[in-house]
Amino acid sequence: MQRIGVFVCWCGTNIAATVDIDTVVEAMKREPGVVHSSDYQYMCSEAGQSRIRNAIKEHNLTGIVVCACSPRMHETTFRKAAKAAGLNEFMVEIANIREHCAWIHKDRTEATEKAVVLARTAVAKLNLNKPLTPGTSDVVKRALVIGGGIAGIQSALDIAEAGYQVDIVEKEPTIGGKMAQLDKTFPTLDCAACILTPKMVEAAQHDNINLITYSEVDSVSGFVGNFTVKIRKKARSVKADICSGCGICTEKCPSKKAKSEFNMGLNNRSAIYIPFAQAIPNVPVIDRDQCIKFKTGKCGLCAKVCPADAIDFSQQDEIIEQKYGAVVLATGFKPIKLDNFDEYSYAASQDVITSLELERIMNAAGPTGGKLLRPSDKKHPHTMVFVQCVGSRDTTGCGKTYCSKICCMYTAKHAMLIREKYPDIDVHVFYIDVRTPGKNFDEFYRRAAEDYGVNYIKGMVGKVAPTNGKLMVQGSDLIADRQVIIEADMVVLATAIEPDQTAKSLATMLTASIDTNNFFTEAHPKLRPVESPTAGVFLSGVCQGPKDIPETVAQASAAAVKVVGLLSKDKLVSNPCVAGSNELLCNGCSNCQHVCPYGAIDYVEKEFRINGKIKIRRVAQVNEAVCQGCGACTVVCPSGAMDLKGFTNQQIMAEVDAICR
Amino acid sequence: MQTNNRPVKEIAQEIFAENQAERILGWKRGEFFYDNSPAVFSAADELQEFVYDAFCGSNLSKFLVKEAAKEGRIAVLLKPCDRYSFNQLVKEHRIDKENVLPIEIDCDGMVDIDKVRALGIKGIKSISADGDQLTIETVYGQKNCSKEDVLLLKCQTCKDRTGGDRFALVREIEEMSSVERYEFWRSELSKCIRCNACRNVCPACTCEKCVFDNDKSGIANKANSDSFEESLYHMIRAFHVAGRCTDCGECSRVCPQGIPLHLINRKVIKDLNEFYGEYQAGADDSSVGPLTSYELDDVEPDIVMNRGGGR
Amino acid sequence: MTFDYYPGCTLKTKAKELDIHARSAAEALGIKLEELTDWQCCGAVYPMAKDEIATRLSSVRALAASRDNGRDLLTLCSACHHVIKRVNNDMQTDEEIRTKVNNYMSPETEYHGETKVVHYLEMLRDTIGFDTIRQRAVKPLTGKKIGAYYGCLLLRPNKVMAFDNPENPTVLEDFIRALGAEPVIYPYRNECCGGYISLENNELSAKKCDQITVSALENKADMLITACPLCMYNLDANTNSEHKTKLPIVYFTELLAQVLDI
Amino acid sequence: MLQKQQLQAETIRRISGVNTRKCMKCGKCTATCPAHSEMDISPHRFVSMVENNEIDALMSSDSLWKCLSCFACVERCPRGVEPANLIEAVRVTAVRMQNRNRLLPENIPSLLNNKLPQQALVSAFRKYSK
Repeated sequence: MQRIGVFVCWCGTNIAATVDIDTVVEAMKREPGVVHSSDYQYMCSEAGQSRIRNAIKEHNLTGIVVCACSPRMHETTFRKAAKAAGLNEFMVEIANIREHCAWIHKDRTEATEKAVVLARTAVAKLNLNKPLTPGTSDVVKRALVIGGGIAGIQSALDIAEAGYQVDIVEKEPTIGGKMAQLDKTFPTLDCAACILTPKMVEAAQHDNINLITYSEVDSVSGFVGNFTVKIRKKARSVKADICSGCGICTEKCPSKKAKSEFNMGLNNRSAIYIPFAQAIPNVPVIDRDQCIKFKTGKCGLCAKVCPADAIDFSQQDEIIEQKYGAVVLATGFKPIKLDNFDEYSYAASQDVITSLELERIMNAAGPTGGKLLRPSDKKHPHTMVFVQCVGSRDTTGCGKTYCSKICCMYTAKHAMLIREKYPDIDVHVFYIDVRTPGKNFDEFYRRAAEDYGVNYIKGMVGKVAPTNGKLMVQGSDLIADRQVIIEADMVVLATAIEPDQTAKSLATMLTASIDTNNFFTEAHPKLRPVESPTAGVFLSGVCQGPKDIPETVAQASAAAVKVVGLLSKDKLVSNPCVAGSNELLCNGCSNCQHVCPYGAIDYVEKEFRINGKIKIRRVAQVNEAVCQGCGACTVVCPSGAMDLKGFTNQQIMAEVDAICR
Repeated sequence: MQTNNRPVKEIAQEIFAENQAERILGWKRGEFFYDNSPAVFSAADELQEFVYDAFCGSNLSKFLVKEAAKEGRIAVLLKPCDRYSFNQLVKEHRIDKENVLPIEIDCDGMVDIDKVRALGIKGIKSISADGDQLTIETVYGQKNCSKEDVLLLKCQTCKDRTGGDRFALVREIEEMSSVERYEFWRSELSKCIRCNACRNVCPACTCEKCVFDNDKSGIANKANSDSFEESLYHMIRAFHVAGRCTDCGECSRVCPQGIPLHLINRKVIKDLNEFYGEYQAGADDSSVGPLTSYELDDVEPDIVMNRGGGR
Repeated sequence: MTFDYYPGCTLKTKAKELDIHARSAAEALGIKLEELTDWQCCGAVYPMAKDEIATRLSSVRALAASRDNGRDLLTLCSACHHVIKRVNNDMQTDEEIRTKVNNYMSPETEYHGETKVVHYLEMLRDTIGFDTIRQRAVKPLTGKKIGAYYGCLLLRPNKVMAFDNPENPTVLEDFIRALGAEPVIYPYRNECCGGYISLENNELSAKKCDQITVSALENKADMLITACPLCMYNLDANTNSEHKTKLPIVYFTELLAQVLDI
Repeated sequence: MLQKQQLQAETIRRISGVNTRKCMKCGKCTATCPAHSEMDISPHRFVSMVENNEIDALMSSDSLWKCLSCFACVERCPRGVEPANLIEAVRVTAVRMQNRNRLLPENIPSLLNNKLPQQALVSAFRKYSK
């Protein structure tokens, strides 16, 4: 029989104002197993904890129930207190009478009644608790960063600087990501390449960083401290180790009709190509869909001209397997497709472009050498219209419900840069709201309007009609309460951004959760913003939600610190609440094995002596080091052979009974 | 009855004659001509008692769980519908496939003696089938009836013949209001005497020890607080066999109280089909069922509300 | 294949060309159009107010009759199509409207939006296929540059009409290609002609029509086609004679019949 | 009077099925409206005025009769507000009052010409009269 102590916390007035503490304390005294029941204003305070410690010793308690706030908040606190008094820490149960009761009920009688039920439930469970001892597991001292944009690079650099090995997996032929495509960065207007490329070089040259470009994660198994990841290195058709990056192949390649991905399709590239001059690694790849050799078997000019003999048409995809202690997701974003917004004539007119396309046009290394020219006729534009919120804040299903966050600032940047360089161009910006929270951000936007004469129009564009070589932009000016028509030469759409498509499959592989927009969810929006709810998986950059470069870098470093904190441990304490199979009940059906997300269940043939006869049966066995205690197996097991320590079927039934009593 | 135009009994005799198996799982006549029972035959002369006629409704697959674990190869006679249960049990590693010789036999529907009696035919001595017609010898002389009218419930919606719509009744129950539905099941399930026949016959119920018999489960032999608590037994059973039930219909066939238990399973099957695509448990012996596999496009939980499940 | 056919009021009078050629072309293409018996006017405009029940009834009658015939209901006039399809959607999705309408009509079998409403163009595209029309074209309009005028009712609101991309539609363009001509894509092809407003404010309608025809001419169209008698009327009445000679406006079915040489 | 307008506004919101609170005041309806040049109250203001129960002003506005029911605003509104439904609901509310029919049978002969399709007449009747 257990000797249970119940401790009811007031949480100041947080609980006491809504729940009648005395009633709970008195009711608990009548529960089976309870030998002590008391209350205190702040149970989590040192004074409160010492009351618990003293009571454990004084009453010789075998377990305690603390009626207080969410176990997320103070379960650890109370477990430590119990441990200090010589109790097994898993003999502690929390009844959450704050969030589940006081905070959501107004009626004191009802709240009190529910608090009693919750406390009684915890007691019922505790009566069946058994002391548990956590095991330990090793930590592989190596991190994997998925995505080689600024977020991934920053995380990797910080982890590497702390002395741990890091692999960056990047699906494109080069690292650099979206930031490499940008021209200038707000609010300081320094050139993106000038601040990014040194970091790219640093990552490439760092002893602890290993770049795995043109590669994708194929599968992930394992758990925190010990992930096993299979990475598919796509065939480059170029031997990276002997290529000198001279670029002769790309020059001589006769197939030059592929749209350049890096330049947003605004110009062409060869079939064998290096995405941009500062690409890292500076090794070309052959686009097999475009390559004449791959399409017809003839050509092979690149191989003939290569001085290093690095071209290898027979290269195959290669799968490499590596173990990691931690994984950082830095998969980034892409602009949405504009198929649902044909009223802006993006598909109908070359002169309607996205902001990312404008970045390439403005960039000195871009398709126009940095000259602002209309894509259709390469003429200098005189009037430009920017449309904000294209696809953002859209609840009709055509776009995204969220604010893409970066568009207000980059549009102000574009408008300002254009007015600075070409004062003859009239620039109009249609906006719904201008959102510029951030250090020096609003000042930046105001400078565009006040100093550079950018015409901000509060309203939206309803239609862009390409007419006689111009773009008739029909919009509203809500301040003047009128419809306006602007005859523009170019229209720039501030296109909403969405997570890269790889996020969804990675979420499945890593059992990291994503929200309805496919952004990775954080473990706690305020207090654990860079951790995924899955232990050992961390979030960096826009894959978690829209953010600009300073925020991305800050989050990348934060994620790195979390990784370093994890990798610095030699052993991880494992959760003792793991599943176990009662082999006498197991009938070998394999259901548990099918549903286990961690691959923690194996089946073995075992001899059993039943009624004096030896019988060989197929039974489930749980690898406790791999089990994460999710309980999926216990639910599908038809015979109840699978049980979860700390949350046994019996304990759950006892809880249900206590609630129904 | 014949299979491949050969009497099934001949096939059985051949098995022993050619030493294909040491034992045969089939049917023998029970106390009356209409209650043929599963039986294991271990020698050719035992086959005198062998029978295969319109009263061999029982599904032999489940008996293999015990029988196939014994020494010596066993041949089993499987009607088309029994094959599903056989496959499912092989899939769940409950039958050692290596030790079994499955023989598929033809079936053109099994007869429910109670339905014959319900036609007002009394004093039945024997029944013989001739195609679609039954010839019934009674103490009052010969009678005839159409076989279709007296088929076992499970044979009316046979998976291997063009049967009726097996979900028609399920749909009717779905259309009820929650109150009507509750009353319907309350009245049906109140008849339950907890004889456990449904469980014992069910090929999906082959646990080493059933949770209802396991003292440690916290639910075994629990006193009923009201007459309706018994129904939870059937609901829990339906959930335990969800995704694995082949809809063999044995539960309803054996229920001495005539509770339409198969409807609960069919409701689950219908929902699974709607949520995860058409799936027939036991169609093969290796695929992973809808409830134990995960696909990216699996239904989201809100589907229940969207379908008006809260009705 | 047989469809129930709902011609609508105007197709029997001022827009006979739209109707006659649609029937003959369908017949030539192996499609049977059974005109609904006792059809009534759809009401011409969709009653947006949710409490207007009576104005929905004539559409429901046509829809229910088609359901009883076990056929899809084919429409031709853009306005009829818009009204009938949206009322059908109401009957599928709006429980209050559905209940009230059924209570009012008390039909033998309640109508719950079972009928599929198909526009003639959808039938050409999905049932016959534009490739078949291309093969059957006896007198293709080679070299002709034709602008499609969609107007507003055929495609909007997309959630209900679910017919084509409302901002960048392709069905009429593909149709024009099937006739051997070259489609002219101009930005105002899905803008409103003014609709019924021409009755009291012809100026506005004239302005809208001018925008449309000028835009079509700028993009080098020799001809406009439409599926709506009211669009036809407005464009015809409001286009100045100079433009009109350069830009004749016809129903799409007229061209179809011409190309099939019926 | 305020109470009357409140009741009217509620009716208008109900029969139009429009939740005016969904409007984020972007003005895309006004930007897109083909009849805007004829309107004294822009579509976006319609939404805000119904939200604020300013019904009298709307009932006496000219805009009421200018909406072409072309559904451009419905199609393009990023929040699914459906301004056209709202305008129709206000118009219906006006027309349903005594002597508020805008089109009377006796006006018809003067409007007729030999090309005018029935569709136009029926539409106008439905739009302008009860």
